[in-house]
Amino acid sequence: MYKMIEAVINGIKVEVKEGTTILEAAKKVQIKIPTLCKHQDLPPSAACGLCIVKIKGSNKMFRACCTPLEEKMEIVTNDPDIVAVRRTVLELILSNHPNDCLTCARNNNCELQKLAADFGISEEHFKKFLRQIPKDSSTGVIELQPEKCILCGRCIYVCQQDQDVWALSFLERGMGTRISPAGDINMGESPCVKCGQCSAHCPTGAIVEKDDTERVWAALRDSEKHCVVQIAPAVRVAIGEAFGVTGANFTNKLYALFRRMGFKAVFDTNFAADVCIMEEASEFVERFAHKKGPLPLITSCCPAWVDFMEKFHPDMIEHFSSTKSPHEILGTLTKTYYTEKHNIDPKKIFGVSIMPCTAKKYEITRSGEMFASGLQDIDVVITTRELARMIKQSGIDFLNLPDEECDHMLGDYTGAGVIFGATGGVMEAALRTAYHFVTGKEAEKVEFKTTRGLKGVKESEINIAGTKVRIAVAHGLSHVEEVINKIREAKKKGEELPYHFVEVMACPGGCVGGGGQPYMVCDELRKERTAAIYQDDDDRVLRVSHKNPYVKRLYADYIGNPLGDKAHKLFHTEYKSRPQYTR
Amino acid sequence: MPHKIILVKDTGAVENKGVDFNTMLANQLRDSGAAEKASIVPVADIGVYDKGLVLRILPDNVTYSNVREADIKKIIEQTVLAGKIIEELSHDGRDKQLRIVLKNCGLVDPDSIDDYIRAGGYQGLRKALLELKSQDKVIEELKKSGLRGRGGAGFPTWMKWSTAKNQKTDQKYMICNGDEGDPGAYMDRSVLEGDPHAVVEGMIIAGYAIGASKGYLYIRAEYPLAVKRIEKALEDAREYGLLGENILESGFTYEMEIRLGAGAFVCGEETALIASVEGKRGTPKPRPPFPAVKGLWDKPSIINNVETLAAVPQILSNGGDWLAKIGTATSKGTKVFAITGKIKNSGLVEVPMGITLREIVFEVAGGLLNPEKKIKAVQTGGPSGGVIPKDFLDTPVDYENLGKLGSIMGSGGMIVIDETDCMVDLAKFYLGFCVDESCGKCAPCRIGGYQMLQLLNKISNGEGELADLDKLKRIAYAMQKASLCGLGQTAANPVLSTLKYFEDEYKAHIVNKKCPAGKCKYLLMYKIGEDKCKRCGVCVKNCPTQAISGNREKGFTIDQVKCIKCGNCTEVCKFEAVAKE
Amino acid sequence: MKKISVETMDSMKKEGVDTSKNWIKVGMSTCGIAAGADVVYATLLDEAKKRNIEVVIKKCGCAGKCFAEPLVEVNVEGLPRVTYGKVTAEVAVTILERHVRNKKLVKDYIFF
Amino acid sequence: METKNLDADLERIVKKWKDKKGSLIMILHGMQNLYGYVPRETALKLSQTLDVPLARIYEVITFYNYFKLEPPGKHNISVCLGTACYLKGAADLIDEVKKLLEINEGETTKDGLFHLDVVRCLGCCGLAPVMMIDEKVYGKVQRKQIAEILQNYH
Repeated sequence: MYKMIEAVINGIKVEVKEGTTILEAAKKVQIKIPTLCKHQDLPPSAACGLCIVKIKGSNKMFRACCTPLEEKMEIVTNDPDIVAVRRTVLELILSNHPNDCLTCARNNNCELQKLAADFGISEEHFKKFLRQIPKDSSTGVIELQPEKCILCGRCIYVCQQDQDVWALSFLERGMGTRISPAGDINMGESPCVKCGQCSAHCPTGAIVEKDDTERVWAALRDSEKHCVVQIAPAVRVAIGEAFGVTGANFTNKLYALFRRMGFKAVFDTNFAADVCIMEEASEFVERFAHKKGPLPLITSCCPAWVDFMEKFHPDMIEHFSSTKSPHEILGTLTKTYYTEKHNIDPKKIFGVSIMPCTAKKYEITRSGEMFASGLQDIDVVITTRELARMIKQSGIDFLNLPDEECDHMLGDYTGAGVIFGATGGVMEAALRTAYHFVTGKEAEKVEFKTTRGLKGVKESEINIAGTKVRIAVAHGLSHVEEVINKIREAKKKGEELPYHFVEVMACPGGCVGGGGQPYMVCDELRKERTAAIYQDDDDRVLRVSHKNPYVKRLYADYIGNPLGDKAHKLFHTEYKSRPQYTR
Repeated sequence: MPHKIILVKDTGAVENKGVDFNTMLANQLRDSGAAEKASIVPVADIGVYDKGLVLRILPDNVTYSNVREADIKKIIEQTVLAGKIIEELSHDGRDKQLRIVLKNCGLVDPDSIDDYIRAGGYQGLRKALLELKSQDKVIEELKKSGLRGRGGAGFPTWMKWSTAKNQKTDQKYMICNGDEGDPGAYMDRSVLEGDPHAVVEGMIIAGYAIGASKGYLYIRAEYPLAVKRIEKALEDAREYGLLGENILESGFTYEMEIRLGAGAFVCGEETALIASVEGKRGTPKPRPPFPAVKGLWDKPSIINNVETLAAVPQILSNGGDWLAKIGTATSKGTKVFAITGKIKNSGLVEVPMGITLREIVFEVAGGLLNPEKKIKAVQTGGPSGGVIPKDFLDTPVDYENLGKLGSIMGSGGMIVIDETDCMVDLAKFYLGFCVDESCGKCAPCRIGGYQMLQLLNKISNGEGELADLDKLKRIAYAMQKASLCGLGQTAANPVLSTLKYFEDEYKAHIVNKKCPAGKCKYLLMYKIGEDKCKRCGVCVKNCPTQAISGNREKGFTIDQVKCIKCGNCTEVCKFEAVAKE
Repeated sequence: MKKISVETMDSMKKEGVDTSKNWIKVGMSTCGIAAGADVVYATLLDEAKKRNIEVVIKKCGCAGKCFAEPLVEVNVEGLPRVTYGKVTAEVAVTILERHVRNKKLVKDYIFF
Repeated sequence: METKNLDADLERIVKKWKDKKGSLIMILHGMQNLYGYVPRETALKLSQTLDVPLARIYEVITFYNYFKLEPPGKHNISVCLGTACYLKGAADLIDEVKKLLEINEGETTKDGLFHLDVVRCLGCCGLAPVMMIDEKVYGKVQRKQIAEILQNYH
């Protein structure tokens, strides 16, 4: 049992678990304490100095974000004195921040801007001074504008601790402190894997995704172009947040939206996820049941993970599934299968992927196999956040749109396809089909719940026709290291490998927590988004990929067998060790 | 009667002239037939100041001050010939200094553990381990002594130790903070260099008291000699079995290691220091948890500074009550000050708590560097401290009194300021230091300090407005309240305290565009005095901005707009014709 | 290992620091060295040897009188113990000859 | 840096410290003592040898004033700007050195002869104002003397 603490905040009695901070405790009694550096998802960094409160008996002010509540404490969170200090601190921060709000990617969506508005700051009392640090767009995915950085440290924490990438760091000190890759190289030369968690956690416009919405609008305006679109599973359950709705699934409204925006075909990445499972489950069965190829098989549909592996763990290449990620498969299919069947010149196709992910922007040109159709398979990737902006620009009342259907040929999906969006989903989907491939029967229960949930590494044993399959699901790159090391250790010692099948997603929570998703992600939101995804799975009649009739037709009409020649050409890729980066 | 030596020093006598006096003294000695009985030695310094002619007669070791010509005869007859002391001339030779922490500095060879043991060293450790044989009893002695941390805040040492002692865990750490960063304070360096074993012994005793098995000495990398001497001390202590396994057969095992700082003032802050020992950026962490609960590598850790630890061995060997007899009700023992600035004898002084600032300045440190100038204030506590104006010089020095005056004890920097020093300039110096040394983590300190410095620059450049004073106060308040660590919370103190006592000086800069002390160069005006100018034209050639015009017939003038106040003209003028005002 | 015993410690303490009658101590902390104490120390060692003057020459820490560095404290039997300040190599030699050998104080350099 | 043998030097220092906790700063000190700065190759090697992210190493090097990323000059001038020196005119000394050598604080002359640092307290306040060139301390320095002092260094 936890020890409970009783204290008083602004005269209101509060009872919380021992260790609860003043900030959290205040929230419980409907008191909001402003902060710029504390993010719900992260431990406090105590950098901004805005969340100060008074504790009776001390003439100091304390940071609510990191001061634990103690028995009988009497706290004042807002009095004229505190508000005055907060105002001064806020003005100080603003004096070191450009007034570019109108032309900033975070306009109207910026935590600093919002606080400045709350405090009604209408005059600058302190002389403006800016740090002259150039913008860094070298990754082509993540844009760093250190000038706008308030040094809250969130990006550093996610990059170093959550993701274990160490692309970003604090350099120098005092007024010279800045965020930068180590040793003044640019982001493109750094170990950055483009997961985008930094951009998703940044309170200001200091780190943003590269905005490709203009390219989409341009293509939509171009009458020569045949624009097709696909959405990833995690997008549909998060886009609502940009319009104030959480935990809802907007699949059918999104279909309607895309048509109104001018897309000629509306597909769904979930369909390709079903295809992906056909290939990946086949790979697994080949290696597991027919002993062709090394185990464990490791999933490869997360591009940040692929980049991470190529940079830091190239010895794992042989374990990687060669199946391309779903949106790439769909991209290839639109420029081959779809154009052939509809007699369209593939060159006219402009394929847009709407992803919860920033690394997908990098993936579309990662290697030669991303041009399997003979053209670049996907032309542009935009993130959920960019889509939200496009919706607002389009003037469409998104929440009140009628529901529509997708274009079935490359759109209809099963429950297995949609759960790709959450950690453990790919594994679960693959197991559903692998069970069938191995046994020839359908599993009685399609749910493999041991793969679900937000625990960093989920290990379990699955019984497939009397054979135990040892699996591991890891999300958040810092947890991946654990799994990889176990495999490596066992290999080195010549012992039996600890797993047969491993799923890895770079972002905590999987794609629902992706770096391109709406701001303010935290476990609560990750759970809501995940629940919406599993609800979709639950609601489906078909819940295994191999039963998707359109997938069956695709293989029958066009591809042949999974892992066959054509499948190999269109759906598979290769990996290579990237020049050894030092984290 | 043994041969007498008469040391003579003129300490600023008004009536007598030293040289004549020596002749008179010699003559009278000869006349009294005592020429063979005593020799006269004029000396450079005698440790007594502002007391006219001072004689010290050896080997009697009696000191006479304010000696006049008329006294010579009496001195020869009574003291030189008869060995009697003349009470009315006798100078109260009681040394205002009391050396506890610096006891061995200048006495022992720092590289010799034998010297230290001969001076009574390691007796404190012995008492702790072999007589008291109890962590609680050691802490009890500390409690009795009333020793408070000498690093700045003055937190009772025993309380810290007791907190750490009560933590139940497999590992605790003892850390010595030797990252003395206060510009102008160097007592820690002096102790580490002059009496390293005292620090080592203090560390072992502290380690025993809290239940640590490992100690780290964190020393500034800029102190290579201190590091060398501590290294040697550790080696020798280990060899003697005073460090390492089963110390003095007591069963207590303790190891120590040196870690170097790398030039970051903020690492004087406990949590920043811990981060630095861990090999990370020295950025402070929020407290709680306090290091005594969760410190180095998340284990309970105690950090004491060098001066505190150096006092510990003697507290143990002499008993806590011994120290408690020295000092004031709340501040026990002595404090070492590094006194510099416009003072005659800059150096380290160790004085009992409760002594007045006036005594320190005029009696211990020899008074002002230039006695013609007036003292304006004394700054204590370094960059986190404040100024104490001359009206408060009679305040007894202890933690509480300094606090009441808006300053602090700090690590013991003491700067004497005379009328030629500008308070705006001084505030700028200290604030500039803190801005340079801010770790950059928290916004109030990082940006607040910078903005205040800009405002001070504006004022000293003659561009200040009265509203700037309010802005300074507003930022200072926010920094005090909203900064994460001590550095930011106190960085504005020098500004606030100079503003409190010398607001007029600020206003002179702002309203009259004048620096009363003549220090702020943008408020100075260089002028060529017609009467002194010989029209040689050297100043014209040396002016980097061609601000001086004129010719040999008409004379030269300085264009105040073009002048960048570099002072070259004053320097090159042989006739002192260029004056600044 | 030559562990020290409590008894040895006690007897050493009784003897005290200065076991010889004639000695010279040179303040050798950073401030002293900056002012030239290392040269003074070396000169004393060299010259005492060269001139056959028997005296123990030791280094010690800083006595705090920074304004008067380098400081040399001299104790010679029959003379009071004095501290010389602002000592140079030449003065060091004079101290050896005049103070230590001839038992006369070196004027103008005595500080305490 | 004629006799630089980075691998051997680093190996020796790392060997001494590798098994001790939190030894990064001590190893960096070791390298800087040898070379006068921390060469980039060292940081890279160190990262691999110690399995410490390069970012962590740079975070540390750039945080502490003591560590340098550029090779120092042949002679290093440190002018003390501690309180005592400041009050006694050290700022003028800095201006003079800057003027004479045409460099700023933290910079090295084009010929690599001199590097200028401003330091906080060399611990000889009794000699204020103080400047140090390499290991030699100059006390009670006057502005006019600087040109002469600098001429002793080639």
